[in-house]
Amino acid sequence: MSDVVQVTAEVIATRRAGAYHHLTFVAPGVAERARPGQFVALSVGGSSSAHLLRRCFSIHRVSPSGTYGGTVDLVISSVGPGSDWLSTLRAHDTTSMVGPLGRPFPLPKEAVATVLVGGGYGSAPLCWLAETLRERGCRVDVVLGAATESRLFGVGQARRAADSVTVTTDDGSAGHKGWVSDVLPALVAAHGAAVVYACGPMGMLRAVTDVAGATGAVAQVAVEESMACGVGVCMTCVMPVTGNDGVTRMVRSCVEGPVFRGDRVRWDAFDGGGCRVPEDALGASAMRAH
Amino acid sequence: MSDVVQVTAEVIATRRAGAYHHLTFVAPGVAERARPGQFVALSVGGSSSAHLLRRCFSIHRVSPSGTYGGTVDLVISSVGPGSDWLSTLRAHDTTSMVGPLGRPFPLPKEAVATVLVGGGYGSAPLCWLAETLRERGCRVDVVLGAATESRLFGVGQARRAADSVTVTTDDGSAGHKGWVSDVLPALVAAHGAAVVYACGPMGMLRAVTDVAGATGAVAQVAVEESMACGVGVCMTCVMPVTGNDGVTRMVRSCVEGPVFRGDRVRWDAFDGGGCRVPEDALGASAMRAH
Amino acid sequence: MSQTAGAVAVDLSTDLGGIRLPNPVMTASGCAANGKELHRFFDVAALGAFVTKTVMLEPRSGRGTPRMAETPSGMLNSIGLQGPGIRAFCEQDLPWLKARGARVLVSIAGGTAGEFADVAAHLRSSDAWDAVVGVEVNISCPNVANRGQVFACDPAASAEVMNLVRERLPRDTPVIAKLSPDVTDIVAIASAVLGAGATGVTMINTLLGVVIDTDRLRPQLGGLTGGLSGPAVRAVAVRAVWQVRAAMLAGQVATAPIIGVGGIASGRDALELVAAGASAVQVGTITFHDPSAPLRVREELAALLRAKGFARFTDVVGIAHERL
Amino acid sequence: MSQTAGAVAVDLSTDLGGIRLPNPVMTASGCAANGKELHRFFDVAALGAFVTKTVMLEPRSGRGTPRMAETPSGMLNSIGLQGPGIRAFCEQDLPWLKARGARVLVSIAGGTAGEFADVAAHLRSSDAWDAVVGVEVNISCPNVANRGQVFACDPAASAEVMNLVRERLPRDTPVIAKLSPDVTDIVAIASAVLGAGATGVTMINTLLGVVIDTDRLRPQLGGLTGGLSGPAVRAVAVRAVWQVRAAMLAGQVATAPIIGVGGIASGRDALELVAAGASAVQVGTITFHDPSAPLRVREELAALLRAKGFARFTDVVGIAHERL
Ligand SMILES: Cc1cc2nc3c(=O)[nH]c(=O)nc-3n(C[C@H](O)[C@H](O)[C@H](O)COP(=O)(O)OP(=O)(O)OC[C@H]3O[C@@H](n4cnc5c(N)ncnc54)[C@H](O)[C@@H]3O)c2cc1C
Ligand SMILES: Cc1cc2nc3c(=O)[nH]c(=O)nc-3n(C[C@H](O)[C@H](O)[C@H](O)COP(=O)(O)OP(=O)(O)OC[C@H]3O[C@@H](n4cnc5c(N)ncnc54)[C@H](O)[C@@H]3O)c2cc1C
Ligand SMILES: Cc1cc2nc3c(=O)[nH]c(=O)nc-3n(C[C@H](O)[C@H](O)[C@H](O)COP(=O)(O)O)c2cc1C
Ligand SMILES: Cc1cc2nc3c(=O)[nH]c(=O)nc-3n(C[C@H](O)[C@H](O)[C@H](O)COP(=O)(O)O)c2cc1C
Ligand code: FES
Ligand code: FES
Repeated sequence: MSDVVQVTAEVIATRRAGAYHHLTFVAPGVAERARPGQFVALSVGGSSSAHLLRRCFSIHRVSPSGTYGGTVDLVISSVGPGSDWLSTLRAHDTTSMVGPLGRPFPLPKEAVATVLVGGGYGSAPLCWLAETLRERGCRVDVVLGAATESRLFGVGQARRAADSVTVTTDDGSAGHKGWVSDVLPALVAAHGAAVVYACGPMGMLRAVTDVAGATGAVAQVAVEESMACGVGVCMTCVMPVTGNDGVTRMVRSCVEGPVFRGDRVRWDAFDGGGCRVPEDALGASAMRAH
Repeated sequence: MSDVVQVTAEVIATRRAGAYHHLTFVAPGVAERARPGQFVALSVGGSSSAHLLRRCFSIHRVSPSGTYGGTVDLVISSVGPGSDWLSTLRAHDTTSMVGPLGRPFPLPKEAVATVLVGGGYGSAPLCWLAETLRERGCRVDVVLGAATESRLFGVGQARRAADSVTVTTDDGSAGHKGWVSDVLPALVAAHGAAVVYACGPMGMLRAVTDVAGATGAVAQVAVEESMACGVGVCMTCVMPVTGNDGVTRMVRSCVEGPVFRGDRVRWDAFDGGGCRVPEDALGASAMRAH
Repeated sequence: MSQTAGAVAVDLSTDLGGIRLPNPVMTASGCAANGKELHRFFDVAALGAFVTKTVMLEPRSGRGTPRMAETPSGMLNSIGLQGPGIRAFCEQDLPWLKARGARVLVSIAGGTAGEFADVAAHLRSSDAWDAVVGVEVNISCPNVANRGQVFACDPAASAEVMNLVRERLPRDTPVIAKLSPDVTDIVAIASAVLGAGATGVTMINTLLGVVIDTDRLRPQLGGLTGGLSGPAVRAVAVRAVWQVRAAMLAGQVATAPIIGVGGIASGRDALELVAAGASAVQVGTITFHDPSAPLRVREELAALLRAKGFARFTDVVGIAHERL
Repeated sequence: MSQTAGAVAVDLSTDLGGIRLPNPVMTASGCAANGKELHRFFDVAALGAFVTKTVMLEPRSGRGTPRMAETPSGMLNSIGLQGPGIRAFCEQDLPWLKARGARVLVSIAGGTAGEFADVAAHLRSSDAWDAVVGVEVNISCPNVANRGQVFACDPAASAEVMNLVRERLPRDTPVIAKLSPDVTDIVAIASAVLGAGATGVTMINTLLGVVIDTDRLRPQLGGLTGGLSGPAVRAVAVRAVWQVRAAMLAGQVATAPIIGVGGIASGRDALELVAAGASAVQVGTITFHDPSAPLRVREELAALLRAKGFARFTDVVGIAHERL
C-alpha cells in the first residue's frame, strides 16, 4: 500500500517555459517516493467536471522536502481541454494527484556512458535522470529535439546537468536543423554508450531504438499511450511488448511501463493513430474466433 | 431582439451577507434593461462543466453605469453544486449571463400604499423595488422573514429605502418570533395597502395571497419554479395559473412570470415537492386519454 | 479565422428528400418552443429549418412538476407533450414562423395511428402550409392501443403510422420518422418506416431514464420516468446514425436522408453525427445552456469544414464509413 | 459527522441469493482488474465483494488501440475482454484474492453457451473456489452462432446460457446474469434468465456507442463501436433497476436480488440505485477517476443512511416504490 499515494495537490508556482506551462505542486508523499521516469495522474476540470479521466504527466523533478513539504514539478503542453484547464491553474488552486506511477528508468549498475534523448516535452524527466546518472558516475550526453525552438524544453538545465547537450529542431530555429536521429549515431558511438534513454513521440522512440540496436546499446524508452486510469485497472493503455520468454503480450504501459526496452516493443504493429494486435500475440487467436 | 442579452459577466466584488454570498458582476447590457422582479440565468461549473442547466437568480439591484460599465448584483444562497460553484467565484472570474429575464413587478399607476414581503433571500429584489415605488410616491412598508437571523437579507438597506421595516424569524433570533404572515395583516390594514408584493418560498407566497385577499389588496408574488432554460423554450417551469378568461393553464413561470397575481395561482395544486395539473386545466383531459 | 467568412466559403446546403435547405442545422423538437423565444437571440430564418414542438390533435396541459432533473452532462425531462393542439398551432405558431421567413419542419404525434393522420391532415390544410418543408413524425410516444408501449419500439406500429401520415400529405412533402434509441435493433425500425413511405429518419429521441430524489427517496420527476438528453447521450446518437447509415451502404435498408440529433453542443459535435451519416443535424438540450446555440453550431460547423478544406457540406456526410 | 462511525452504526449487510455479504458495495467487472492494483489504495477484503474482470476459456489479447474515448461525464471503451483465460485466472488471480480474504464474484463469458459452461466448470474445480461468493455471467458479449448479436439481446439465447452455467455449479452458488440496457424490453430478458435458474441480475452493462475522431474523420476506437459508461448513463441504470423491481413487485417476474451498476460516483448515487431496487451496487468507471472510489462509496453510503436514520441497509432497498 505504500508505493503510491492519492493526495490533494496545491499549485505553488506556475511559469511559462517556451510553449509549455511549468507547474510546481505541493504533493505530500509523491515527491518522497518518486524516481526518474515515473509519472502522476491528475484530475481535471474541478468539482463540476465533465471530464472523468485523469491526465498523465511525467514527473519533471521533485524536491522531497521544502518549505511546504515535498513538491512535484510538471511540464504541461496545452493540447486539449484537460491540459488547457491545468495550464490555467493559479497559485493555491488544487487538484487531485495520484502518484508516483509506473516503472522508472532502470539505472545501470556500472558507471557506463549514456545518451539521453528528449523530444518536445519528452525532455521533462531527463534532467533529473541525468543528475541521477551522473551521481552514479555515468557519462551523460543529452540530445533535445523539437519541431521548433519554443517547443524545446530544459536546454539550460540540461547544460548544467550533462556532459554535453545537442539541440535539433525540425525548422532549424535552434541547434541543428533536423531530427534527433540525425545526430544520435555519432553521439552513441563517440563514447561507446551502453544505454540510450529516450522520451518523446512514438516515431522518435522507434528511431532511437533502431540507432541503439545498430551500435549494440540498450534503448530504454518511455512511451505515452492514451491512459484512462494510469493505475492498471482499465486495460486501455496496452501495447504489444515481447517478454523474456519471446512471447508478445498486450501489456499495460501504465504499470509495466511507461519505460520499456526499445527492442521489446513491437513497433511493426503501430500505425497512424493506433496499434494493431500482432497475429502472434498471446490471445490473438481467441479474438479471431469471436 | 433587444429586451434580453447574453454576455460574459465578470465578477468585480464578492462579500458575505449573513448566510449568503453577495456578488457584483459587470454585465454590459443587462443592467440597462433590467427592472425590479426580473432575474438572470447564469451558467455554472466553468468550461469543463458537467452542469448543463443555467441557474436563475433574482436581480438584487443594478447600476447601469459605473467605472466598469453596467453592473448587476446578486444574492446567492449556497444549496447545491451550482450555487456552491458561484459562491466560490473570485474577482475577475467570469461566467455567462443571460438577462434580464421574466416580467418585472407591475408598478401601480397611482401613489398607493404598498407592503413588500421577503422570505430569506427572497428579499433580494425588494430594496430596489421599494426605491422605485417611493420614487412614484407610494408608501412602502417592508416585512422581512427568515428561519434565523443569518438568513435574513437586506434589513439595513430596507431601513434606508422604506417607510418601515418589520423583521420576523422562526427562532426569534431577530425581530418578532414567528412568520411574516403573523405581522402582515396589521401592516396591510394600517395604511390600507393596495398592493402586497412578495418574494420567497411557495408557502409564504400562498399565505401572503390569503392575507391580501382578505383585505382586498392585490398580491403580486414572485415565484421560484425549477427552471431548465429560463428563456421560455423547455416547458419545465410551468405552474397552473388562471387567466382573465377564467381558464387555468400550465404557464411558464420564466416568461409569463416569475411575478404573478397571487389570486390567479392555483395554490390548491401544489403539494410537497411538486405541482399537479388541476383537472379543469386546459388540456388536462387530453392527458387522461394518453 | 472569421467564422462568417467560413460560412460564406463553404456550400452548406443539403437535401432533405427532395427539399433543398440552405444549411443543415435545425433546432430539435421541444427544445426551441415554436420560435418566438429564440428569435430574441437569433433570426430563426437563419437555420436550415426550425423544428417545432411536437403537436397533437387537442390542447395538452402536459404533466405535473417537477418536470426535470439535471444529470451529469445531461438532463431528464417529462414534459408530457404540452401544447396548444394542431388547430391553434396552425392559426398562431405556423403563421408567425412563416412571417419570419423560417423553413418549418413540423413535429406531430398521436395516441393512435389515426390521430397522427388527423394531425397531418389539419396541418396540410393550414394557410401557412407553404412554410412547411417537411413533417417530422414523433413516433416515440405511447401507443394507446398497445398498453402504452411507444410506437417506435415496434416495427409494425411504426410502419402503420407512417403509412397513414403519408396518405394525408402531398407526395413531395418529406415525411421524417423520429426514432427512439430504446430498442434492440434500430435498423429494423428504420427499415420498417422507410418501407412504409418515410422520406427519412431522425435519430435519436431521448433515452428512457429515472432519477431518484435521494432526499425524499422517491422518483424526482412528477411523471416518474423521463427522457435523457444532452451531451451525455451523444455517443449513442452517433452509434444509431452509424448503424443505419452502414445498413444503407450495405444495401440492407433503402438509402434515405438521416437527421442526426443527440448531445450536439458545438460544430465539432455536429460533425461527429454528419461524418457518421447525418445529412442534417438538430441542436436540442444545449439550447437551454446557450440560447444562441443553434446558430453558433451552424457557424462553428462551417468554420470547421472550411479549415479542413471541404468546399461542400455534402462531401462530409457519412465520410467516416469510407475511412475504416 | 464521522463516516467511520456511520459504517459501524448502520447494518450494511445484504443478501445475495442466500449468501450474506457484510456490505453491498462491489467493484464492477473490468473496472478493477483482478485486485492487486486497487489493493495499493484500499483493502480489497473491505468490499462486499470483489468482481473480477470477465474471464473466458482461453487467453485473449483484447482489441487494438485506441481502446477508449472520453465522452461528457463518461467514456467509451472497447477492450475486447482481454484476459488470461480461466486456467491462469484460477492459478494466479483467484488464489491471490483468496489470500487477501476477499469475497469474489467471478465474471465469466463465452462465445457460445457451451463455452460459458466450460468456464464455469473450470472455476468450480479451482482450489480457491471457497473464495467465490457467486458467479456473474456476462451475457453482454457477442454470440458466435447468432451473427455476433449479443446474448443479452435475445431472451432465448440468454436463458440457454444460464441453464448450462447453472448445471455446472453447486445449487447454493449465486449465479447472477449481467444484462445489457440495449434492448427494447429489459424486463423480458430479466424474466428469461430468472426463469432459467439465475439467482439474480446485474444491471447495467455499457450502452453501445460510437465516437468519431473529428480530426481524422473516422471512428476513434480501434474496435469501431464501444461501451458507454460513467455518470452519463446513471439515469438509464436507475431506470432498468426500477423497471425490473417494479415487475417483481407486480408479480410479473420472480423476486430476486438485483445488483445495480452504472454511473455510481458517490454514496448518494449508490442510494439512487438502491432506492430503485438494488440489493447491492457496483462501482465502475469512476474508479479510473478515483482509485479509492469503491471504498469511499461504501463509507458515504453508510454515512448517508445513518444521517437519514436508517438502521439497516436492507430497509432502503426498493424504498422508492413505496413512495410513489
Ligand atoms: C505516461 C505519460 C506521460 C506524459 N507526460 C506528459 C508531460 O510531461 N507533458 C505533457 O504535456 N503531456 C504529457 N503526457 C500527455 C498528456 O497526458 C496528454 O497531453 C493529456 O492527457 C491530454 O489531455 P487533454 O484533455 O488536454 O487532451 P485530449 O486530447 O482532449 O484528451 C482526451 C483524452 O485522451 C488522452 N490523451 C490525449 N493525448 C494523449 C497523449 N499524448 N498521451 C496520453 N493520453 C492522451 C487524455 O488523457 C484524455 O483521456 C503524458 C502522457 C502519458 C501517458
Ligand atoms: C426566478 C428565480 C429567482 C431566484 N432567485 C434566487 C436568488 O436571488 N438567490 C438564490 O440564492 N436563489 C435564487 N433562486 C434559486 C436558485 O436558482 C437555486 O437555488 C439554484 O438554481 C440551485 O442550484 P444548485 O445547483 O446549487 O442546486 P441543485 O438543487 O443541485 O440544483 C439542481 C437543479 O434544480 C434547480 N433548482 C434547485 N433549487 C431550485 C430553486 N429553489 N428554484 C429554482 N430552481 C432550482 C437548479 O436550477 C438546477 O437545475 C431563484 C430561482 C428562480 C427560478
Ligand atoms: C425538454 C425536452 C423536450 C422535448 N420534447 C420533444 C418533443 O416534443 N418531441 C420530440 O420529438 N422530441 C422532444 N425532445 C427530444 C429532442 O428533440 C431530442 O431528440 C433529444 O433531446 C436529443 O437531443 P439533444 O441531446 O440535443 O437534446 C425533447 C427534449 C427535451 C430535453
Ligand atoms: C474499461 C471497461 C471495461 C469493462 N469490462 C467489463 C467486463 O469485462 N465485463 C463486464 O461485465 N462489464 C465490463 N464493463 C462494464 C462495467 O462493469 C459496468 O457494467 C459499466 O461500466 C457501467 O458501470 P459504470 O458506469 O459504473 O462504469 C467494463 C466497463 C469499462 C468502462
Ligand atoms: S491506464 Fe488503465 S490500465 Fe493502464
Ligand atoms: S425555464 Fe424553460 S420554459 Fe421556463
